[in-house]
Amino acid sequence: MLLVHEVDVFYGDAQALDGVSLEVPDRAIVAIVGANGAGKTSLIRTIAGMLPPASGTIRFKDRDITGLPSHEVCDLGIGQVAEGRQVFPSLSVAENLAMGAMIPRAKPHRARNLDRVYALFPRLKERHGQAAGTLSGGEQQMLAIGRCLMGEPELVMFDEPSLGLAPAVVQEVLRTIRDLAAGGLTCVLVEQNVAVSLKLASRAYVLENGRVTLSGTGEELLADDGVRKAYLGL
Amino acid sequence: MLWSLYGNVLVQGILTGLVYGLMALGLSVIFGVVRVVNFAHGEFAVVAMYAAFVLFHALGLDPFISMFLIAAAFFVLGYGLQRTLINPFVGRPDHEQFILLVGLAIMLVNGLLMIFGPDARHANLPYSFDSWFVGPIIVDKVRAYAAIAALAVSGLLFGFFRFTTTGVAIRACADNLVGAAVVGLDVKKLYALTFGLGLACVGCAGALMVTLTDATPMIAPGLTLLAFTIVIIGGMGSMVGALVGGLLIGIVEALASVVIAPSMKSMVSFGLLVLVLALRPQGLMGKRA
Amino acid sequence: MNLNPFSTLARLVDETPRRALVLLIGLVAILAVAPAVLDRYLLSVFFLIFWFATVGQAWNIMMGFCGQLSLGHALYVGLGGYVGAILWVKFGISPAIAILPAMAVAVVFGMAIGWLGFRFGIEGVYFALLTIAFAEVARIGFDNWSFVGGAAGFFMPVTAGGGSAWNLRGGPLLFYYVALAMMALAFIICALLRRSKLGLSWLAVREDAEAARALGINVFRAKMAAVVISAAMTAVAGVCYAFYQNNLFPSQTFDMARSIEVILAPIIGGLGTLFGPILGAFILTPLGQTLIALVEKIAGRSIPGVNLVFYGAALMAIMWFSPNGVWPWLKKKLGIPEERQ
Amino acid sequence: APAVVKAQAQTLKIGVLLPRSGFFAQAGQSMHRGALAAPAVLADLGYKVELVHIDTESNADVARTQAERAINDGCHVLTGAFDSGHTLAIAQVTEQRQVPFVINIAAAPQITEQGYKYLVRNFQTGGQLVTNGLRLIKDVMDAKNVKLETAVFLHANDTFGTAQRGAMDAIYPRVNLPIKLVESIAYDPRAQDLAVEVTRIRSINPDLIMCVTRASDAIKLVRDMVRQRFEPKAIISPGSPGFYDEEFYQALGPLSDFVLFGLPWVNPKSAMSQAFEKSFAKASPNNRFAVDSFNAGFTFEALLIAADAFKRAGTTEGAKLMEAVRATNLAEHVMIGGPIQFDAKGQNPNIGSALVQNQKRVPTVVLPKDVALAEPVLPMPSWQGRS
Amino acid sequence: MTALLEVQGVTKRFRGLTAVDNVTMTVNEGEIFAVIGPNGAGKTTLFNLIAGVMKPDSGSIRFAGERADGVPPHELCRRGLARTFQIVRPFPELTVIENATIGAMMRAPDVETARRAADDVLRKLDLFDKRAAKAKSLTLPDRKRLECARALATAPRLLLLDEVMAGLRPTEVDRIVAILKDINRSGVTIVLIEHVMRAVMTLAQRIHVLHHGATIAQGTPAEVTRHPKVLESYLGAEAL
Ligand SMILES: Nc1ncnc2c1ncn2[C@@H]1O[C@H](COP(=O)(O)OP(=O)(O)OP(=O)(O)O)[C@@H](O)[C@H]1O
Ligand SMILES: Nc1ncnc2c1ncn2[C@@H]1O[C@H](COP(=O)(O)OP(=O)(O)OP(=O)(O)O)[C@@H](O)[C@H]1O
Ligand SMILES: CC(C)C[C@H](N)C(=O)O
Ligand SMILES: [Mg+2]
Ligand SMILES: [Mg+2]
Repeated sequence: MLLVHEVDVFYGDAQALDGVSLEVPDRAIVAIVGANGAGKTSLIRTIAGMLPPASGTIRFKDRDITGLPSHEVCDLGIGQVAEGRQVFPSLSVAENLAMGAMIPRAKPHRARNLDRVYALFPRLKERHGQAAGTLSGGEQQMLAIGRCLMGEPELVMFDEPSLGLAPAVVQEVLRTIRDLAAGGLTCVLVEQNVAVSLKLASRAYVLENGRVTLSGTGEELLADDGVRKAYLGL
Repeated sequence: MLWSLYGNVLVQGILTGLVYGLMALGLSVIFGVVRVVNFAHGEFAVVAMYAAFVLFHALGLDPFISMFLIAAAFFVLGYGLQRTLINPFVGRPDHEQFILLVGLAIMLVNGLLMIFGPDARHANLPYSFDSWFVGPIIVDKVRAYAAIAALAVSGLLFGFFRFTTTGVAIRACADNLVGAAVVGLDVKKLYALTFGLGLACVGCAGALMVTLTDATPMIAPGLTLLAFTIVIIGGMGSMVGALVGGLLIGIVEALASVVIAPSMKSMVSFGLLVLVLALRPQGLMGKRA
Repeated sequence: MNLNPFSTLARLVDETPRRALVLLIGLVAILAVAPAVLDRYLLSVFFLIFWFATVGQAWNIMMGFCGQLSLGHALYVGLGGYVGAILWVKFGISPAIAILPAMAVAVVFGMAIGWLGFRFGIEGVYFALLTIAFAEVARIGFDNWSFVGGAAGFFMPVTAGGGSAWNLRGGPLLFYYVALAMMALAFIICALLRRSKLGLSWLAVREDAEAARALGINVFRAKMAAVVISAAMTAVAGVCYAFYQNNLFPSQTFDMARSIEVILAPIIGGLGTLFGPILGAFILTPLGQTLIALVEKIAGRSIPGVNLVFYGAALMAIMWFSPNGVWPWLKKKLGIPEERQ
Repeated sequence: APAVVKAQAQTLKIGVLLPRSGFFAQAGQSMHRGALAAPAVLADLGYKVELVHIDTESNADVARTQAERAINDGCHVLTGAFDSGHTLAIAQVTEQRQVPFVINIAAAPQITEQGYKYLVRNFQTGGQLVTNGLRLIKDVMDAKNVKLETAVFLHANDTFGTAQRGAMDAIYPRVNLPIKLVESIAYDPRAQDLAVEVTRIRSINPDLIMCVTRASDAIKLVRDMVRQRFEPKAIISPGSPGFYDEEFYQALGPLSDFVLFGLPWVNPKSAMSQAFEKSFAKASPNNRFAVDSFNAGFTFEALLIAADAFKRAGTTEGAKLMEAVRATNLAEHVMIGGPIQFDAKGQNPNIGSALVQNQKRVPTVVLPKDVALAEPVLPMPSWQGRS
Repeated sequence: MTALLEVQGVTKRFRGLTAVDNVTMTVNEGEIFAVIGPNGAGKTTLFNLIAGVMKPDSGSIRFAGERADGVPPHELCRRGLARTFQIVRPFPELTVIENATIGAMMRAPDVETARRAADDVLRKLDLFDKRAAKAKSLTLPDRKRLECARALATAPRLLLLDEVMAGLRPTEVDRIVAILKDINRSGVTIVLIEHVMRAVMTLAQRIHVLHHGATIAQGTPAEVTRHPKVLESYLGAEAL
């Protein structure tokens, strides 16, 4: 469904991604693991059209989307639950969700999607009038996911959805992701919580210093000694 | 006797302040969302004054009507400017934006001088000199109309930002730019829209001002400074703040003329500015950074 | 600052890239002998260039080095000018001495602004507005201060031909050299400062105040030092200007337009660079003058405002094509390396 | 090397430095129209002049450098510059280069008090303006037998306004006007309206408002008075611009009538001024001579003085030319007053003032009698029902 | 051993959130001490409190026997406390040597001496070759080392390192580990925040574990890794 080929990305003079290639099959969960600053977020932003790649191509459903602006990428069905949640703090929950459906592909299905999101996260319905900035971290993460789903995505990229959440909430969020994937959504999952994400994923990539150093199925990587040592502290 | 003096002065301050507030509102909206400080703001206001003047003299259009045309034209102008000239400067350091817009300001002022000459221009409406006498309080008709119009336009803008999805989307951009890109908002377009709206505000304010005072190219820098003072007092990026700041400046200057001396009134508003900066740097209505 | 000026100067020469040095020495040499061939008009234009380069250099300390945007430098120009003029007219004190109190007064005001701004964390446009506010308050204050003539102006007696150079009484040639010396001195001071501990702290504060603080830099003090030095240098230029014009009007000396004029050169030339303010002044002042003459030639009798329209357009164009200023661009063209270490 | 002056030039080249853009553009362009109309008249009088028109941009730095350039380009005499500050900036240059400088308009008394040797001023000083203005107020009260008991003095807090305030403070107690000066109010020249100031004056309710305004401020003053239905018996300016500018008539229409101002003015009965008026009509067909006559007239006279001196000196050499300028004695000229002559300081003491009143949107001389074209109207009719 | 840093019952709240919750710990002169915990546990906030960037809402901090809470960062730096930032903050427009010189300036009588000291530090951190490059053009590992170099140039007694190894390759991690050991041997006490457990285990003599702002364990690496709470909340989210 998504094909990233030999992508290089720079911030000014500093290189963030170096010849990264990866493949996301339809209806799969693909995990990307790597340390802080390895380039995971940069990769996601590049796919989402928020960072221009210096070279390489990105294809989505057999269409070259390299260099498309982010709102057009979004409109093709690539959604994103960004690092740090990125909700609109002074907007209400309902307004936040409405913003998720501003892209043309989602506009007609706004009401239906809103019902779905509220069904998925009843808590959001309770809080619909509250300013997003005053939600708890877990609620904000729900809102970020819900907002993303409002955009009718076919592929969702999750960037560290468990960041800063209490373990119980982490579990809830991860379960949601698993359920969404089971419901037919293609997922890219970036997590520092390596053990968990590898377990969920059907395929995984290890990113180090902007380069893919290892790839395989979740289980393969989980069994890999290097991975165990570097990321699991075992 | 004395209280009627204060009453009159207060009313004038409030009415004038609202119109200034509308002008400053444009600046605040642009800054709050696009994060560009429009150093040519007063110049645009003066361009609008001349536009209203021309429409009045060529077509006999009352500025209270032509204000809609001017707002529309300024919206388009702002949209285009943001798309072409300003956009590359978004996110760039203040001083670079400053030089760009100062350059623009110099061009506007002198362009107006070339076209219209230096004489003061004014739209004399049939009711320009009418007033209502409410007991000892005198209310200029045009001043009152202008204030009402300013309130109405501000109200429309508030409504737009509160109730339309596009309005909410613009607020979203101001709130969290990354978030806006994440959900697929077309940020460039929304920026252009915002700049357009900001200039539309100035357009309206300019049209209203030409019923109150006279247009000459040279008043522009003073208006820019005034708008900045208001916006910083009210809180950069806060829409209510701009109106509150305008009101406050209007009232404070008016009262200072009576209590201290007319020649010192802008000193008082600068004093107020310094006070606000020291005690509440984010402005009266601004959010804490 | 425990600098041995000579060794520091020697190192300065040593460290300045060769081509830049050649350029500099060449420029100074040419300017020193130039009056032999310059007519009086050009002398007066050069005076303005030097003057704006000096004040631009002073402003650059605050903004270019320390990152604090001042839009109210007319304040220091005006204060310096008034102090110098008052002391001369009312007490017969020579400007050569009066620059000290002139600097002191400007420094006091600079410290007031700095204290308010930096204590309360006022930054960017907000700080700029604070500086404007002070300049405007000073303008209105002087407008209403009858001891120095108020808005009607302060006039210095003319002593055409007579008077001594020490008292800055003389023709354009005197002012040419005085301004040239000011410009050169300002350049050297800035070059020394740029390499001093203080200068490096400024750069650190400009780049990232928080990180600077973590490295033991007292950010507040560093910023204060920038305002103080910048204000003092500007005040000296102010004294010179007052004696050049022989009269002072609050509406001109403290005008916001003047503050803006002052910052154009360093930004157009290249913010934070040593050559930027000079280069900027060498571009803008002649540009303004040339446009006047050019429009006059082309349009026959001049149309008021046309030349300024072009001037505004030029500002925009330079920012558009070279937002970092002309010097960084030129430096690349001339093959001058960043900085030799 | 500085341009070597060709001593035997046939025509006199005069640099006319006026603030045609920037803050003073309104006055600058008005004076410029006078300069445009002048050469034809001067030619008819047998003077040969060539004018170089220079815009000072209302900027002292530009005024100064352009003065240098004008002299480089061969100007033998400079004239200008309306604002006292710009005038002095130019005076620095002319003094050092020994080129005569004939000031057309600039009122600061200091200009002729500082010892400049190469300038003369054919304009009243601030003090003279006030003295003459106050005298005319007395005259008009006598002529119309109207009693004005109280007055407020309102002035712009700018260079000119403040100078006039100073003059007023010094002179008013000495002229024995039977009018009580209740208050003097300085207003901010950058203010957008004068509503509050008018409200304040209204609460004092004086018979007479004396004011020193600038062109666009006068409009604001009258407009706010009308809006507040404040009708003093008289509005009289003891010598300032504002009430006679075209923009004033345009903005206020009939409401611009009946205000009075005491100023040096074109003598409507002088032959030369009639010739000048004709030339003006040809040169600037879209502008009214009556309205521009103050600015245009003094600009013309400055050129006349220079041309005449050149004719007498027969040389363009600075010192000699200046000598001739100082020795000027022109009985026939355009402004009201005695012959143009200069005292030791370079000041013309013979300039007269007229009381001018706007009547049917035309500034009309109403006093002194010998040059008056109409009777003064006093007290001022109500704002209501004017046409 | 004497205590160099004493943190006594320190609490810091952000609006509703308690980022650091009644934390008490002591760091001895000469040791290497690690603070670990999941993302958002409050580690960086704790550093900010120690380094004087923020003031604790309650509790006290003492550094080298003197009260340190409420003391501004530049003053603490003078007393010998240096820190790195988790999100590296080099001075981007300045060169590597200028960056390091600024760090060394505080203790040097003049720029020349500071520059020489900076050169030494750069050599130690393998950055000497890149001294003329602008900091913004460095790669991440270089920037992390520059961050260290700059802090080290202040000649600190206590060095606070916030995730300096994050994002580095194992070989680079080993290199930094060696450098840190070296620095420690020369008498500098080190407190580090780290997620890279391999490094923590080899470096730290004692470990302090935070979770939701509160201390959940404290002790030697061996003790901590066996602690059930730690396993559950940090290492062992595996238990899903
Ligand atoms: N806006 C930026 N400007 C400059 N460099 C950046 C920027 N954003 C990220 N970087 C750098 O790019 C590299 C990759 O960063 P990225 O955020 O993609 O990593 P990550 O794997 O998502 O890390 P984390 O686990 O901390 O989220 C890092 O070196 C980072 O410092
Ligand atoms: N300035 C602040 N304002 C509000 N909340 C803050 C602030 N700084 C930190 N926090 C919050 O405090 C909590 C602890 O943050 P902190 O940065 O100390 O965590 P950490 O342990 O360093 O995490 P990481 O491993 O991700 O670096 C987080 O929830 C964070 O969002
Ligand atoms: C009477 C005025 C026109 C005088 C002029 N404004 C001056 O500055 O002197
Ligand atoms: Mg990331
Ligand atoms: Mg942290």
